[in-house]
Amino acid sequence: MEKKKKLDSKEGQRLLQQMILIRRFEEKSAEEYTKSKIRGFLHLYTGEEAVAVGVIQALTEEDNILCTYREHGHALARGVDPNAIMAEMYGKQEGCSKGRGGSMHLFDASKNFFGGNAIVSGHLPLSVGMALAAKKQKKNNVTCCFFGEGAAAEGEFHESMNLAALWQVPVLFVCENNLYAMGTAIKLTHSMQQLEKKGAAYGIEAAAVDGMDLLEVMEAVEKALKTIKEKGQPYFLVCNTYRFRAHSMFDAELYREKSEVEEWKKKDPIPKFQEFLLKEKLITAKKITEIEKAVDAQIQESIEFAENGTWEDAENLTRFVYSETESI
Amino acid sequence: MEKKKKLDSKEGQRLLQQMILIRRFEEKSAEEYTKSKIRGFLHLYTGEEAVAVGVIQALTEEDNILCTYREHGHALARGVDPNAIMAEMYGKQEGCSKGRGGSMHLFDASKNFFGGNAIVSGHLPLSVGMALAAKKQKKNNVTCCFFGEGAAAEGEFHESMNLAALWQVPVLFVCENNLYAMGTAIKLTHSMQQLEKKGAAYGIEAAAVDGMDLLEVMEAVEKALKTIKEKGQPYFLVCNTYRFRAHSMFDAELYREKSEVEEWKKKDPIPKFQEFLLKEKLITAKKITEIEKAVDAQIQESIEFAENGTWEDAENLTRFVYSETESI
Amino acid sequence: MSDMIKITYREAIKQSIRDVMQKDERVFLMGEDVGNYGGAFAVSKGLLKEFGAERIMDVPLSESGFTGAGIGAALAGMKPIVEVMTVNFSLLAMDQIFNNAATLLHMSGGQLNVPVVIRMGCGIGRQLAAQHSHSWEPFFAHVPGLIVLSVGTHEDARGMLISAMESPDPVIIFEYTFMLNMEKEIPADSGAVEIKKAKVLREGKDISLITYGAGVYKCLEAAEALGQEGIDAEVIDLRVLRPMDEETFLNSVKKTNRALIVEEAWRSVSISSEVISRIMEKAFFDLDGPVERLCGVEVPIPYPKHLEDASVPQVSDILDKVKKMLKP
Amino acid sequence: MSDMIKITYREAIKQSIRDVMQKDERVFLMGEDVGNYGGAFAVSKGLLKEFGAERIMDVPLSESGFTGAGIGAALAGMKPIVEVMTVNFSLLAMDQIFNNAATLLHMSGGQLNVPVVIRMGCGIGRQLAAQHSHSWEPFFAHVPGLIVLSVGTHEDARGMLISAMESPDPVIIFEYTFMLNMEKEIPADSGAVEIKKAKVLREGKDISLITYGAGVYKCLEAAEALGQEGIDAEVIDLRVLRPMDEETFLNSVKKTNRALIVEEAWRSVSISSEVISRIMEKAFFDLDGPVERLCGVEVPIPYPKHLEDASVPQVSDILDKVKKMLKP
Ligand SMILES: Cc1ncc(C[n+]2csc(CCOP(=O)(O)OP(=O)(O)O)c2C)c(N)n1
Ligand SMILES: Cc1ncc(C[n+]2csc(CCOP(=O)(O)OP(=O)(O)O)c2C)c(N)n1
Ligand SMILES: [Mg+2]
Ligand SMILES: [Mg+2]
Repeated sequence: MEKKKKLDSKEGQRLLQQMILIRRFEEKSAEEYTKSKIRGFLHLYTGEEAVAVGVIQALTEEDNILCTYREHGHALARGVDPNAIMAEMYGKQEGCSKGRGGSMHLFDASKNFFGGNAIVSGHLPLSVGMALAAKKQKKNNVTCCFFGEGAAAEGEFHESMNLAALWQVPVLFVCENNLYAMGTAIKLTHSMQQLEKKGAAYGIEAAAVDGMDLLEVMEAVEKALKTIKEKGQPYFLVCNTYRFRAHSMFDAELYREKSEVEEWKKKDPIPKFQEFLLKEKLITAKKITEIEKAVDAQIQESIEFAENGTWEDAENLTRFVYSETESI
Repeated sequence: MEKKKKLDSKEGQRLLQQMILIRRFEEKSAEEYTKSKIRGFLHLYTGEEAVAVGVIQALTEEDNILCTYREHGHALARGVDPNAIMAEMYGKQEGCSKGRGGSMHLFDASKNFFGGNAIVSGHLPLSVGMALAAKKQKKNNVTCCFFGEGAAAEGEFHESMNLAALWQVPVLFVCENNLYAMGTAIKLTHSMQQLEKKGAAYGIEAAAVDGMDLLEVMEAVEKALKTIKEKGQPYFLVCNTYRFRAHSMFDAELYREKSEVEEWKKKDPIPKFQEFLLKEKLITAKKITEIEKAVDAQIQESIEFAENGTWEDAENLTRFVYSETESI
Repeated sequence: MSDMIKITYREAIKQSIRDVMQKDERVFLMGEDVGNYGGAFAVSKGLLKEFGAERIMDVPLSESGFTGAGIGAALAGMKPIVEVMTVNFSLLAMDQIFNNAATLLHMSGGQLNVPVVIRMGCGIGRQLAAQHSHSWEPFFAHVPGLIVLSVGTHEDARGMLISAMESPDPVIIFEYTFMLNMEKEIPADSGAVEIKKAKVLREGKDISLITYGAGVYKCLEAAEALGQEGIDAEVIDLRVLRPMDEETFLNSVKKTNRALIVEEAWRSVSISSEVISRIMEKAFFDLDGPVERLCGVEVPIPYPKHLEDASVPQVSDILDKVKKMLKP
Repeated sequence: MSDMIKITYREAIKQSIRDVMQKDERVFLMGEDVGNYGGAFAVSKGLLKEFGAERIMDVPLSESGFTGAGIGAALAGMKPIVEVMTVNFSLLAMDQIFNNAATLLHMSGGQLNVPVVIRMGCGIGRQLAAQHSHSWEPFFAHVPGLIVLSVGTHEDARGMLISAMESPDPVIIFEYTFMLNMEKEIPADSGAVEIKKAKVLREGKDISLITYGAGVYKCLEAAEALGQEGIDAEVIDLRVLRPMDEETFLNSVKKTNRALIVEEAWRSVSISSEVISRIMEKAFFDLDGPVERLCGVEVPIPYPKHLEDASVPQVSDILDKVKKMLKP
């Protein structure tokens, strides 16, 4: 594969580090959840890391990113400060959304990271609008919108695909098809389960890719971005993947067999990529251990940062309902 | 064509009579509008008659019909009493919706005629639900839902298509593609203008037909109903047509050339069908004149009926907000 | 008097669903994750097994589509219970509820009944942040054609749905997710409840505490505490937010001459505004002082516990307010 | 004082759109039929020619999609004016407005401004029946994060949009379609208006008539007529429905000691409920008698003129009510 050849050791290690960071950061988050340090809904991305990492590595700093409530991985891959993310999940002022949002609402405008959106499909129209703005401003950036296969059943998916194609705006729609919307299997949510076929209904180029394989995702997204830039058109990329853990911390997982989960775990994107790097001699076992250690230290730091963070004064409850500046 | 062979003289004359009735009934309505006898929005179907007549002739009495605000033609083709329709447009108690609805809200439950829906695309989900009920009740009827190509851009179209296919319910979606949504041409509303291609996004069988040709519509709908009944699945039929008149009585028609309208008028479905009947000797010129006279008399009667209708007492303003019976 | 049993709010609702499903074959439950997942909040856990997938229908993320389908099924003779997972997502179904369910009876001149029941989780209290903590009863209470019920007690959790299923008109039922785990005693033979009237839950002579939903137990607790201090508060659960039963609270105010309204919804244009207005209009001369209210603070609900708590009235706020009102 | 000119409400709005488009290149207008059709109510007629299709954008029937796209474009540095043809269709965009536009600033901890202006036609008066005659200001006025303006006069038609465009936060503007053809005099140099305060349009000492939107000219007319009979009514146009300026009407009530609220929206849980509540809370001891209100009758608006007229307060109703209130 062309991509595999291009990948150098440094970049390979960086991507591995990201996936490991996401994995362990979320494991730690789950732990903190059971300790009641984190509350509300907590949706883990475990198993799906290759999608966020594979897509986001291809974006530039100017590109916009919009995600769902299952966005820790994307925020980390984007380079949002892990300390600020953990603090946000703790609800502290030092959080990336000043503690107002929590796990489902990570924002970092300085990184063009636009949430953390918890109404399923509600951010798709926003992404079209951001891309429209870019076109009007004659900017050259892309807006990348992640969402689940469940979201694709909502009317907003249809409207957004049509508007993006009609207006010829640079949006990359990334559908993370993890086969379940909460506990509802895709066969109960979509009459047409090969979601990439929906592209044709709008004249949008589309492809499906193995979302458990980082290299495949990287290759697919490269092609997608090329199409978007060359043709000035949207693109629909379906990443077939799986979440290894429950939908959220409230989920008893009654709707799927343990054996199915175990089957998918064999496709875990992290060992797969690790083996590739080892095989291609782009990394050593020792280096992997170093990465893991560094990641653990970073996560530990984020916990301390969050612990040491401060609570917003309840008197400031109504800040940010309206802007504090008078006009823009 | 098989269909042409099957058509006997009586049936042919009945269908011609329906198209002429719709055409003249609406011309008269427009006249009454300018006299302020009819108010509010009045959306004429002129030019599109072959669609409603062609589709509805194939339905049984048990089949359900849902339409948009452009539904006089469908109501007449369904056999809703022209007197009650005209009285409704006058706002009289004797109207088919007791005068509460006006032109946009014709209802006749006894004919399984469910409106008259004025939120574009709002009735598509209803149609899926009616078909779902039929399936649960093990009835054998079909629910037929008419809507414009503009409506197909709404999220409700997507959700309804998916639900119908997923639940395998007997709905016939009939898209009346008259190329404009108010003043907005289809090229500004759909990135994929061959709407029938959207069927594949849901695994729904779909076809497009020349909606200016009654016989073509009849043939297409026969096939559609056969598919629905045999496979127990929805079907998506796109009827390509054109409205000869303005969107509503408020429309100055700034958005299209007169010449385009004139071009389409050459495809007028009524003379076309009339010629076919004459050519096949299924009708005589004399009989046509008789039909026209009978239609005119019927319309005249409807006007008199409406004129003689009574106004609801303003004291009864709040009737029908809640049911008058206690429980069902 | 019958025996008392201990029951959670969740279990009470589940039993009411089971009752109505057993009683009438036309009843079915449709909603996201009501089946295989067991209900987003485990309310319908076990019902799929008991009633099968035809009657406990998992639906795709398509709030407009499936709510509309529920309305359509009701039009066609079924008696669907539509579960909109939480009120936060109901905006996507608002057009179906307000423009279809609430208007079809009137628009059709009394021909079409819409016996649908729509249940929604509602309210604050689980640190779910801005997009998942809404209390939007006021929207629904504004709309004629709807019957709007608020489940503030365990007896109503056990009975309101049963009664709602007898209504020929659309009923919206708000259930408070925060109360699901709460255990209380109710009569063992609890069942259908009256759904036209508010209810005096505690008699008192010094002040009327008028509330609904999550405010009910808070007011009862406050009333007990006030009793310790010699203040005798009457507590009224509005229960029916539309059409509102004003008689019950007007009689109360005529007796106590003072009233405090307690609600969790945002303050402006709320249920409390309406209650205060009716007291103004019809009991002005009975008042010893202005009616006051404690409402939700007007902010998109923030994630951290202390800010969330500060966003809605707490028992201590009620105590403080009442004391201030009575001992100037 | 500047010269006065005669202008229709429609032309005043059009001029305000033209002004803001000329002043700021980031401004563009998007909505159904705003371009080629000339605006559903001819408000934007001619602007397509003047500004081109990039800045006067016809959009598909996709209320959620294009409103969300407007919000997204605002996030990305543009200043869109989104026209939702009428409030009746806004339910389809409600999720975007309430869950995105109104909450993003807060959820993101102050990072994201949403400087979008959403204009909607609104109200009764053209015999458009139940689905096309809604007055839904109360919904919007309930939601923190939004600024909600009601255009009750020609000066505000000329100026409110101009001022709204300076807001860093989302503004909803209600325009009354019934008033479009109405001609009035305004100063020739009319432009930006203050958008934080209500306005006393007529001073008086006997009673405060508090109103907004289509009630404004009705109340002014009523006040003139009352003046003939020796009753000196003060007329207040609320103008800003959220955040509501209570100071203006409280001061008025403190002077007149009597108030009548006039609004066309349905009575329960309305703007008038909120106004009455605030008077109760803050001017109770200034009242000589209960505040009363005249509101829209709680019915889905029926089609016939006499019933439509009976659905909202008329000048004669105001006269009768005031006289009853003042001369017991
Ligand atoms: C409009 C809306 N409806 C329902 C929900 C509740 N909900 C949250 S996540 C979810 C499943 C979404 O599935 P999918 O889009 O496949 O994303 P995934 O969680 O699998 O990543 C549901 C039903 C919601 N947040 N928003
Ligand atoms: C949700 C909604 N948005 C906008 C309108 C205003 N409107 C009424 S008809 C119409 C055009 C619909 O076009 P199409 O679906 O093609 O049907 P046609 O009128 O051409 O038969 C529009 C925009 C509406 N009634 N409902
Ligand atoms: Mg999923
Ligand atoms: Mg059309």
